[in-house]
Amino acid sequence: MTGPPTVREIMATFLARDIEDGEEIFVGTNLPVIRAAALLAHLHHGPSMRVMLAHTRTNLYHAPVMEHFELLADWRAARWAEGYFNDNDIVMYQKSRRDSVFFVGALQVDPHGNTNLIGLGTDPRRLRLRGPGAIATTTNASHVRRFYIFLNEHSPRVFVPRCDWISTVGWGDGGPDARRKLGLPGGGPRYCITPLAVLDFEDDSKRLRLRSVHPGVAVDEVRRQTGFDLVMPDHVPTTALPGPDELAILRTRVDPQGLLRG
Amino acid sequence: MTGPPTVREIMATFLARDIEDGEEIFVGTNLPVIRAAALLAHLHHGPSMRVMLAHTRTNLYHAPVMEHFELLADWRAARWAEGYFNDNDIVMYQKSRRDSVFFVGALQVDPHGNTNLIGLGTDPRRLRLRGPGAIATTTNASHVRRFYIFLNEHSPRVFVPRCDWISTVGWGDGGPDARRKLGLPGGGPRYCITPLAVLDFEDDSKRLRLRSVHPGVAVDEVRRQTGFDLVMPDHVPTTALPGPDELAILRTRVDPQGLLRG
Amino acid sequence: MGDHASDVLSPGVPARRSVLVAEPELGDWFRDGMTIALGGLATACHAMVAVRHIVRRGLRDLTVIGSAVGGLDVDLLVGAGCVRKVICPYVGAEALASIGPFYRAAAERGEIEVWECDEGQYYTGLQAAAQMLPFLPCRGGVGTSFPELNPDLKPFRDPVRGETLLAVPAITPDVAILHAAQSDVHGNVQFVGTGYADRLLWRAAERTLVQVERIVSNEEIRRAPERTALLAAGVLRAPYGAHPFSSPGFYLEDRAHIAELVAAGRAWARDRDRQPFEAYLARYVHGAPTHLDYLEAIGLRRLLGLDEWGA
Amino acid sequence: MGDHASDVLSPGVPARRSVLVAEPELGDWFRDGMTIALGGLATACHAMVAVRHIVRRGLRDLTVIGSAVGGLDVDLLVGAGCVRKVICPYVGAEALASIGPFYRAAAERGEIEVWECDEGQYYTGLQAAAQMLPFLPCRGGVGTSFPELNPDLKPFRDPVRGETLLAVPAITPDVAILHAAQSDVHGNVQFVGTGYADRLLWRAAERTLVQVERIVSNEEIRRAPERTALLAAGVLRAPYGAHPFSSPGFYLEDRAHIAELVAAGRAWARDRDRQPFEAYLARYVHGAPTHLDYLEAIGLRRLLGLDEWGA
Repeated sequence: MTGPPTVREIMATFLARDIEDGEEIFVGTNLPVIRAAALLAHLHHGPSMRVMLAHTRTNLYHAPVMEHFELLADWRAARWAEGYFNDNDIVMYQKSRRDSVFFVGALQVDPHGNTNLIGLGTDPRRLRLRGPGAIATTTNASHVRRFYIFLNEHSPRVFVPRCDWISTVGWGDGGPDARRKLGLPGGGPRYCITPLAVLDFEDDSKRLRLRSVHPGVAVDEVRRQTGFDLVMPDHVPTTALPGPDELAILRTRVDPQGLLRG
Repeated sequence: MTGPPTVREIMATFLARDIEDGEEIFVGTNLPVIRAAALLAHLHHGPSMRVMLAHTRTNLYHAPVMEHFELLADWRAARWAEGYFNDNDIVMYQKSRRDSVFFVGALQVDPHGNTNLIGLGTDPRRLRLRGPGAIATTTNASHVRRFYIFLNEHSPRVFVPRCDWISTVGWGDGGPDARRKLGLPGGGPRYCITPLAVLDFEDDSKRLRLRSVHPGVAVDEVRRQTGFDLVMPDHVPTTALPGPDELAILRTRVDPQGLLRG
Repeated sequence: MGDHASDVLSPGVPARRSVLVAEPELGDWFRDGMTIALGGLATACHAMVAVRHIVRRGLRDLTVIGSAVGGLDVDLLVGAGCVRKVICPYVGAEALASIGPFYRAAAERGEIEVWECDEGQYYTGLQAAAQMLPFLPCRGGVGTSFPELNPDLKPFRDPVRGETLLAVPAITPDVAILHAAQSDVHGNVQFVGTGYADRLLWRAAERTLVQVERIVSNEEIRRAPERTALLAAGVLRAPYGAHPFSSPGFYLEDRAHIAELVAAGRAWARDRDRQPFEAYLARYVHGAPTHLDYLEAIGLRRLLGLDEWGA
Repeated sequence: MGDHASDVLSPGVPARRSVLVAEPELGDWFRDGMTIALGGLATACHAMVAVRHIVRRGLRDLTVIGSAVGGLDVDLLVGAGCVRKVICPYVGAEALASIGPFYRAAAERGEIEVWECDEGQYYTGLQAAAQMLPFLPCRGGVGTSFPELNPDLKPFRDPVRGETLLAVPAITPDVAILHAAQSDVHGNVQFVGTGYADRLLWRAAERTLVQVERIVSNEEIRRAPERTALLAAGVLRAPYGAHPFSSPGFYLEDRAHIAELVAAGRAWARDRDRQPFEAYLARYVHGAPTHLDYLEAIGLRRLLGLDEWGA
């Protein structure tokens, strides 16, 4: 447990630092980095966060070690529950999500952070690759305080000039009022986190911009692995490393299983 | 407990006989005849009725004697509950009401069974008499399987050629397709029960028709106390009396308090 | 007020937030012109500590969203002159007052605006707010006078099957004030009974303040998480806080007290005699600056006589 | 089947109706071309006795409404050729199968119609059915490809504020099939846990059949009425009836069995090799004509090894 931070630990820490106390977050199951980010934020600086786990709302601030539950509906994860929630109430009552932050995955991302979980191909009746479906991403991304685009792959297959289909709106056609013009009340995507880098959105154009590269990643590699031109600042820093307290919480309480170190 | 049936017992029995086993009914609080009708139907021939009481669903078929609870929210009435219901779910989820029958009161009733609970007077900002409000009658009367108009007074003040305001639709402008034309899925009003008589609706015109007079009431009295011409059949029978089994259930189990005999 | 045991054990660690509100802090929750939703139903579970606070402060121009079967909590606010507009499908106390006398008089005299609605339209508007939608459609009211009485209820053709429905705009309370059985200090509120439509008022409102009969530990909340109904932004400990109305599992309505209020209302409605109501306010509102003062004015003997199953 | 004690005591009195369904009576519930909603969520609480019944009968042209995070119950029905159209925002088993292989293959080959939606649109359509409305509006999907992928999702201007929203037509299941913890013989169904969105499927459907782990007395239901979630039109006693999926409070998912099904699906999807799936069906569906036969095919040792907290 004493090695240098892994890329996944760095990604989780970056996300955790961006989540504020009092915010609501869903602890993912199938995505270890998102799960770790949510729990790290909660245990490190978010004692009053609303932590949603297996359709329950809970608070794990005093939990010494968090087990990992791999499946969304594993009922054992509900043992800390303070309240139960029906799935439809969670999705339909978006006003209750006004302090919520959310994560969106994608088969494709375009320069304005619009994403595709539907599939690849142009004939909707015969997609070349049928995606898993949008789940609740479309509605949640329209309403929540802000969201993050989280990707397990950084390649020109994913970062495309134009998505085959758009299942969640990022910054639409671009510009800071793109979402307002569509009437979407949520704050939109703030960052896109990949195994290579952190991207944000340029203020005026709301185009994806390189914000930092993870340790050992060259700016040129990011450029090469992105299928369109990112906005490039003059200076690209390295993504910050976890502090000792953060690493200790990750390795002893959040992820003793080593999902982020495997 | 051996006297002849009272008018209120006759009214309750008429209604009870019209309610079928398996139907859903709300046990009223402030209206003793409706309360008695619901419970009599349930105890006499409706063992599988869904009986709603104080925002709970229950089954009282084996209850030996029913207490009377005067107020809708008297929580003691919930002690037989099989399930709880939120008030908004009851009103909003009208599909769950497709086996439900309902009662509507009124300040005014017009010849097609449209009713007014809003108030009297033509200036909506300054009603001459402000009514109690529509409560849930408008939405329920639009959707439930059928409803009954129940009146504590039979007079030309109540039976008017035209309501000042309409809060629930009966048969609209008249005719059997009046409700269909408005898109209202519920079955509409079947009977109007008053202290003098039972009225129904003529098949073709859907105008109010005298169906029976209660014992001791003359047809002419009904005519005089109605502010428009009722459809008059050649022969007007007397409203049927409760049978001995019905009277026994009323007096020993449903209404030992004598609310219908006072 | 982080009172979790472990916070005491680990003094350097930031504490989980308490949302307990002390009675003097109620002032921060309300101001003139607000839209305030009142929970409970009919003669039960109205948040009367908060209601009396509003009357005591003499707030004005409120839009009051009563519960769907609105109680005399609405009537008290109307009588005290706090209200500009009422959104409520009924105001009264059933057998104890078939209609709220202050409400009736104020409506007939044109002193308040009545946003005419039935429960279906009322809940549809709250549901729209809870879903962050500008409107939702409802069918109840098609063919009636409601669109004429309330131009906010707008007939339109549905874009799918072309049926005529009413569009109800979102009804968004600035604050919802509710009364419940119990909560922990973090705002996990649990009812005895159904909770009426209080969950929806919470879902629709910008902020929700909940009075509770008792504060319980977080561990007790976790013992029955299926009972947790909502997460309050503020919790006020208020035993007997629904008085003179009932609180399921705790006490029945106080019929003598309600009769006193109704009589005061009728004197005003019939004879424009305001003296009985002024005496009522002097005794129970202005003369009782805190909830405990109020309960003392009611008296221990009366309060303990309101139990649901007592002899 | 009126089994209430008092019915025995008073033989002349009509009995309260039992809604218990015996397994051979399942045939009355389903026919070709129906719209069937499947309860549960992801890897939990799918009504697998009813699903296998449908496969065994070889029903055709079904419209299947999967749960909002649809499981491999949908995939099994697609693989067996029962399905014409799928209404579901996701079909898969998360880490055990990121997407249902039969579903993916059938969609890519144009063998099924996919009613493209996200959870917000999906729930909006069910909510419309439950409210007896022709449509309800939702915001999720504005600015996306959904209206192009699914012409039933129709952009329109809201009649109140003029915003662009999507109109979602009512989604009305002919039958909803759910799996729950317990019920009495009268259909009072109680879950362990949240019940996912099963209440809404019940509200929207014409009829609802619920499998339960156990039948309990009406008195036990009344002991905790706040847990009663819905009133079923039919109740089938089906211990282990969600297998190979989990049932909260009773057992975990059977990962080995799920892997067997997924492997059969992948053989078909990748290589058009139907043999593994035919073997699966022969063993677990056609070769096991009743639920007890199925459980014997799984084996006692395997079933009792699925407990949530066991060693």
